[in-house]
Amino acid sequence: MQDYAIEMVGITKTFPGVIANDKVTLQVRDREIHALLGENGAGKSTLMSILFGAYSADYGTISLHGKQVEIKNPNVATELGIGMVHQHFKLVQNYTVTENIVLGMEPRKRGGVLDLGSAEKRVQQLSEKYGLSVDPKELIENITVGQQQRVEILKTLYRNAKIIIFDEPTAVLTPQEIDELMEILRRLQQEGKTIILITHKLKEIKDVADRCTVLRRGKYIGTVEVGDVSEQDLAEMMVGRSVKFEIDKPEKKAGKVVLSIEHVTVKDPSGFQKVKDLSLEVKEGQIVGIAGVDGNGQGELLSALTGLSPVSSGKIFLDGEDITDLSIRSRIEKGMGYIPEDRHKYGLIGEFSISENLALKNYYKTPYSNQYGLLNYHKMSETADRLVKEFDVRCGEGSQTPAGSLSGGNQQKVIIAREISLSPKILVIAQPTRGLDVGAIEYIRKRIIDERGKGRAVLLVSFELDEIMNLCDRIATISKGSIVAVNNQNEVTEREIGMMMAGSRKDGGKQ
Amino acid sequence: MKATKQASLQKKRLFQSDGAVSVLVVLLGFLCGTILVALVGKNPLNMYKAIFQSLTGYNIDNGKMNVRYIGETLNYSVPFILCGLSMGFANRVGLFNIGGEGQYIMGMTIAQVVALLGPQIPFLHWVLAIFCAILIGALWGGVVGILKAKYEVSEVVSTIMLNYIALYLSRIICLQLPGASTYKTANFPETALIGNTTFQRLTHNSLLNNGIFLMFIAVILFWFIMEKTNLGFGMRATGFNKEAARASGIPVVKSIAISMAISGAFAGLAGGIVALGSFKYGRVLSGMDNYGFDGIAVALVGNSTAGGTMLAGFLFGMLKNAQALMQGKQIPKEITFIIQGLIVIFIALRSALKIYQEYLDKRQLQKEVITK
Amino acid sequence: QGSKEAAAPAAGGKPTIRLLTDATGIDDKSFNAAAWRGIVAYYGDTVANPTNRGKLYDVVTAQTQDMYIPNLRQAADEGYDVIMVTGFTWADALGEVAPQYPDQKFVIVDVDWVGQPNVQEFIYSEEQGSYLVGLAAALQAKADGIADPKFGFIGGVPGATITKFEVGYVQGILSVFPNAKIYDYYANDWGKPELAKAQAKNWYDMGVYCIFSAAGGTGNGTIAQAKEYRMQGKDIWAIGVDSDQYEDGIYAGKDSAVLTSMIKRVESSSLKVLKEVEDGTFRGGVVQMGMADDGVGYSQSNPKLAASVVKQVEAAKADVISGKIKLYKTYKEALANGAVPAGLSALDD
Amino acid sequence: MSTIIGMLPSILMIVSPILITAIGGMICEKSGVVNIALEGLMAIGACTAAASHVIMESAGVPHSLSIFVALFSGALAGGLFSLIHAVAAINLNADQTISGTGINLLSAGVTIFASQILFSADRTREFRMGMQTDALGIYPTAYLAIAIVAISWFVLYKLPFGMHLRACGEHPSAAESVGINVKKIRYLAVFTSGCLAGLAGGCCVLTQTIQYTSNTINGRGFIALAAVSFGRWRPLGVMGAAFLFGTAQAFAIIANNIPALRVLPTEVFNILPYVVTLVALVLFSGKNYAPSAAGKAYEKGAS
Ligand SMILES: Nc1ncnc2c1ncn2[C@@H]1O[C@H](COP(=O)(O)OP(=O)(O)OP(=O)(O)O)[C@@H](O)[C@H]1O
Ligand SMILES: Nc1ncnc2c1ncn2[C@@H]1O[C@H](COP(=O)(O)OP(=O)(O)OP(=O)(O)O)[C@@H](O)[C@H]1O
Ligand SMILES: [Mg+2]
Ligand SMILES: [Mg+2]
Repeated sequence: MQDYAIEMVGITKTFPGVIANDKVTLQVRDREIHALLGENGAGKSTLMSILFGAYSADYGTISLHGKQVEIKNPNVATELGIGMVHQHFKLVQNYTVTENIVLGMEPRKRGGVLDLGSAEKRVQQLSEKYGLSVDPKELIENITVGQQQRVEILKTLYRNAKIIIFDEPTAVLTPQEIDELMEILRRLQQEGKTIILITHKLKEIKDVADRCTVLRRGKYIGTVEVGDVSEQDLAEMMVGRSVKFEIDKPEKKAGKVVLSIEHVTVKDPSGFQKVKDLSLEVKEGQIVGIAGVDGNGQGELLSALTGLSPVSSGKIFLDGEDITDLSIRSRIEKGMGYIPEDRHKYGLIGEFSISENLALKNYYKTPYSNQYGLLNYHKMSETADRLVKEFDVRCGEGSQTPAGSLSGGNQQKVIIAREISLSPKILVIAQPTRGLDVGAIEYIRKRIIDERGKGRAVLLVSFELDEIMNLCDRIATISKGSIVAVNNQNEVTEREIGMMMAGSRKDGGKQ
Repeated sequence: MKATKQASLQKKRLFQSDGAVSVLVVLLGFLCGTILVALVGKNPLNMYKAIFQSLTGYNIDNGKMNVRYIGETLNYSVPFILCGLSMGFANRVGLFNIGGEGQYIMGMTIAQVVALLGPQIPFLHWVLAIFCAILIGALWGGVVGILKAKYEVSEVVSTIMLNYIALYLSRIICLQLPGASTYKTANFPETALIGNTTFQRLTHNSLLNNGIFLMFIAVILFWFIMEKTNLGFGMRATGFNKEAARASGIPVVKSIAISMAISGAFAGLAGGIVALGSFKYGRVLSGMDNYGFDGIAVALVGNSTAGGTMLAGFLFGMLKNAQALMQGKQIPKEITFIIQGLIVIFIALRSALKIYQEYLDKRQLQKEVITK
Repeated sequence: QGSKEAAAPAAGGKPTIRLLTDATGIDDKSFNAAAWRGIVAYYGDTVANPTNRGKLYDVVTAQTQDMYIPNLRQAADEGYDVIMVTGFTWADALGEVAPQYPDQKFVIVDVDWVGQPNVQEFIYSEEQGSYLVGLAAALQAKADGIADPKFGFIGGVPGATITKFEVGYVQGILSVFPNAKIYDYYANDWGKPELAKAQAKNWYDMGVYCIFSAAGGTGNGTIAQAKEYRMQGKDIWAIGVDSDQYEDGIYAGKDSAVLTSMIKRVESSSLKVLKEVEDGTFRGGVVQMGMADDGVGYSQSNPKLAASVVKQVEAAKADVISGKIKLYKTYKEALANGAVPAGLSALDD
Repeated sequence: MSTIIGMLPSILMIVSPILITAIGGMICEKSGVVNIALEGLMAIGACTAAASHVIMESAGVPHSLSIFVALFSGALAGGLFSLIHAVAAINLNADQTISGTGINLLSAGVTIFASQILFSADRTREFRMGMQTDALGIYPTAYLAIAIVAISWFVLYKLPFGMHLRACGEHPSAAESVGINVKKIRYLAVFTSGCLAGLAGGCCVLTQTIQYTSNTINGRGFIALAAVSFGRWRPLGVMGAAFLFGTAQAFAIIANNIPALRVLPTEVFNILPYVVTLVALVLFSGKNYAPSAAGKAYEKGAS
């Protein structure tokens, strides 16, 4: 019997209505990088939350170095030397880097008073030792996502973690940042840490992991030596069938300009220019992608386009008409479709039924309302039933299912069904496949290509470069609120875009 | 549509049905009240006799029937229900209207002004007075909505302030009215009153008046606006998820302002009805009637729906009418406040039952996993 | 109309009575408390131990004013021999209900305009008692050797009844110090003691010698402030209202900050009415309760009230009864006769 | 101006209970729980303090000890009642306005009911001597209030505990992930706010009047609630808000003594503090400073 650093056996965890882990086994050797692979909802985060003490398992045992332990809460995990970098960062936005790192284990002066000074010094030391540069005094809300991730890593190091769990750490990073992260992982391994890496990205597994455990729908599928298998093998283990990676994208000639953004500047409430003098055009039958690292003005640009927030200067034209000062509703009526990044916050009303959500943008018009403002629920569900079928939305009670009870992929399908059914002239899309499983991703990408085929203009914002590369005809790279360059898809490489995302072409590559 | 959805859910899980929970909660409240009464050495039976009498008019002790008690219970319910609708409407749009009291006071005040100064044309006179009461209530609530929507002033804070402003403003205004002494104005002309002789005959001279029709209309309007119109659709969307509603082009600022105005209109109507229905003269207030505050509890018990709020309002009206009967039987009237308070606190059980249901679901699944 | 649900419960020949009060209830230390005291006393009970409560007499408090009429009708239905209400806010409700129950006996205090044959209305001459306490305060100041004393009056919500207090009080002071400075303040509320307390402190700091508050719960603030200042050795006073508030003012041993109280004996109304009902001599109409009838008076409980002062006040009392001293019931009238200064906040109706 | 300074002791008397309550409300919201039950909790504290003071006074307990115990029991009673809110809001994930409203309703009944049992009256018996002022005419409650402001600032911003508490109100799952017991801290915060509201109720009744009645609190708890958001959830801000309100109220009292102002209806001055607060709110509006997780239920392990 081998001595594993971590051994989780027969772990079962149920949530109301869901079996998240079904007798899962995970065996991690000391000082290895162990990948945990699985589709969305496969139960990876749940398993790790159990290891970290955030959840307790219904059944099953956990042993560290052969000794059985009971991890009742994150404190116990910390004492046992387990640290976790969460999928959704657990950082308090209006606290400083240092405050976040030391939170829960603060150094104290005499009398128990906070000693932030020595905390800062300690953070500085740690960040130098592991090459994780951050400004200890900066507020979290003011730093990039990549830096926030470093703060999360520093948090585990500050707690002397021997075992560090990374839950989908690369989803929000640029290729360069991903490279850096892989470097960091290797360095941590050299320093004697054991690492569990959760990811969908097979390339990364091949890149750094020693072994890989695969989960599917809450069940343990198997553990393999990464060196012995191909990416294709891993993918099939994960999905349970053979998958293809490429999307068919027929050639399409772009038509006239539909959306034209001219010298737009957007400021945040404190007056800081989030989008600077930005110009861009999107034509009929064309998908324009905006590539860039999260937090470089994409959100603000989309808000300005859709009317969620005002521009401070510049003009936006839709089909030749100035829409800069129009309300959100008028823009929708003029043909602006929008698939937001945060579907829970902006896309859907969880308490409403699918049918009501599908009518959310035109409920006040015929045939859903008559001239006296009375609603016609019958018409709504008629249309909804059709769309639910057409877009293959899987739901318990048909179009009357509350949208909040759907899974992420199906929620996204509802939003896409709504936007597409409105036949917009321009479809503005942000992160359409974030957090979805392979099946849903394939379907949604196909739908976007179909829209392009129908001659619609599409503006796509994504932080995932392969999505941009796969879908777009033209790629605009954004950095610090400005477009660095606009290229045809076949004229640039991922690597070049990665360089531009870091702002290299304009001001010398400082991130 | 909605109804069928709810029906199917109800079949599945009885205790997740809000109606069933409300009934349970009310029973629990009474149970605690009963225990308390017994603890202080009084006979809880007397409490129930009083409640029974206020509900049916039947006096168990002497076997006599007097329908007037039914009339009074209904009449007391009217302001409770309307103030409940006021709170409930705002609640559905995601707002917390603590300002029902101020809106009620303003409605009352303006109804009195119009009753004394308006044209004494039968029917038209009281209709105008009620209309103005609704309007001022809407204004008093709408201001809050605008402050909230435009300046992000918390509606909780602004409504608290506006309640006091309304109280003293009402005094200033009423003291200027014809025949005003420091506690009342001259009597209203007959044309301003909303009494109903048929009701008076039927209910043995209770104060029940045309206000009850207005209340029913208000309940129906509440339901109709919320569930049947696209205005209500937008408001419900705003209440559930303001950001998503805004991103979908729903004019959220307008929704908030309009909903606070409608909310205020209900409370204003309550003020108008009490002024013209329960009194024959204008009152110069020296304190609050508290219907606005009680409306918060009514809406919570009624789960902010039209029907639920109406039933909860009847409950509160019934308890109010029972107060005097209870005191006659030496049961302290405070017991009714304690019961009301407990009922509202027990509403928290709604979420507790949800937690319990989830726990059951989980156990079920665990069993499946084990036996598999 | 006016059918009775129950026969009058006759027990030992004593009549039955129900007291209906406004929201403040029978512990208001004002007319409700006094009316209750009278009722309880009539049956030989004590307030602390009301043995016959629920059998011969009881009380119902109305939470809001729209409960007045229903509560009156309910009481009438239940067949009490007599129903008593206190305070002018009940006048209109009673005016409406009384004619509908012509056989029911009603009593109201502080009102003289209901005018129904089955309603006995008690009206008290508060100005007379207030005159005496004003006089007492002024004389006490003189006895203390204060050359130019100032005086204060704090009212609850302004109105005709409270105006009688203020006008009488001011007349009493001016009869001793014709040029005395008099401050007055209305809190517009019966339940905000902190306003009265802050104002009282303010005035005492400005050199006011004595403050009379006729302000319900608000007036408690004045007494609280006076206690504190007397405790600190300051020579200032508060004057109680309605009942003898000497006890309320006690801050140490037998020392009370309440120099005297303007007493309004509403209990005599209860007693009088119950006796008349028992004798079968009850009659509707207005009953004026003045000093002559011992309806109003002042308290001598505080031993610090100088004997000389008491003597003079007693003399004045005789003059008030005999009519030698002319007192006014309204501010307008008093002003017209130069009995009080202009600029007070008193309102006449 | 000099009159306003002369009024300072009175302003302090009026402001102290509001300020103490508001600081409690602020701490509670900082931890992520909104407490609209402040009004009811003040009433419960006031009733308890008044009742225990009266009882001890007549039992011959020395005055200062009696005051101290009265305040303590008022605080304790407020704290205990606030646990109802804590259970509902923290364990049952109930809508936080519901249990708050429930407590407000309940307190109206419970305090009077208790008085009836203890004193056979709708109010507590009057005590002889409330709190005493110092040589400057200022009550200890004023120093207490200011000390509470200072302590709350120190604890919230200088102690690890405060950092934990604020984290619970901003991002509870982040706090949980570093081993902070969110439920425990929220319980503590709710209990603290209950204690402070109860204490404030005691201060109110022992400095401003001579007994507890159903009118004693009269909306102060709601004013405190307003002060929390007007003060932008910062100790000093809350203090400023409470003082603005108190000063406006004091001005209304002084204005009565200024002949030129007596031409106005007296109600105008009653309105003044509320209008001032409302106008100030609009003038200083703009950003929402509320803790991001305030008012939201938190389930352990949720992301
Ligand atoms: N707190 C919870 N309550 C109910 N269901 C949950 C909860 N957490 C997770 N689940 C469900 O458990 C299943 C496993 O979820 P988990 O987050 O572990 O998946 P994952 O493999 O990490 O997926 P992803 O790639 O999306 O992060 C999913 O169906 C999810 O919806
Ligand atoms: N923390 C949570 N608490 C409660 N419910 C949750 C939680 N996380 C997820 N769920 C619920 O679990 C279900 C699955 O959610 P999730 O977004 O993980 O779906 P998924 O399994 O990834 O689905 P898809 O394959 O469509 O992407 C949904 O009903 C969601 O609302
Ligand atoms: Mg998922
Ligand atoms: Mg996950």
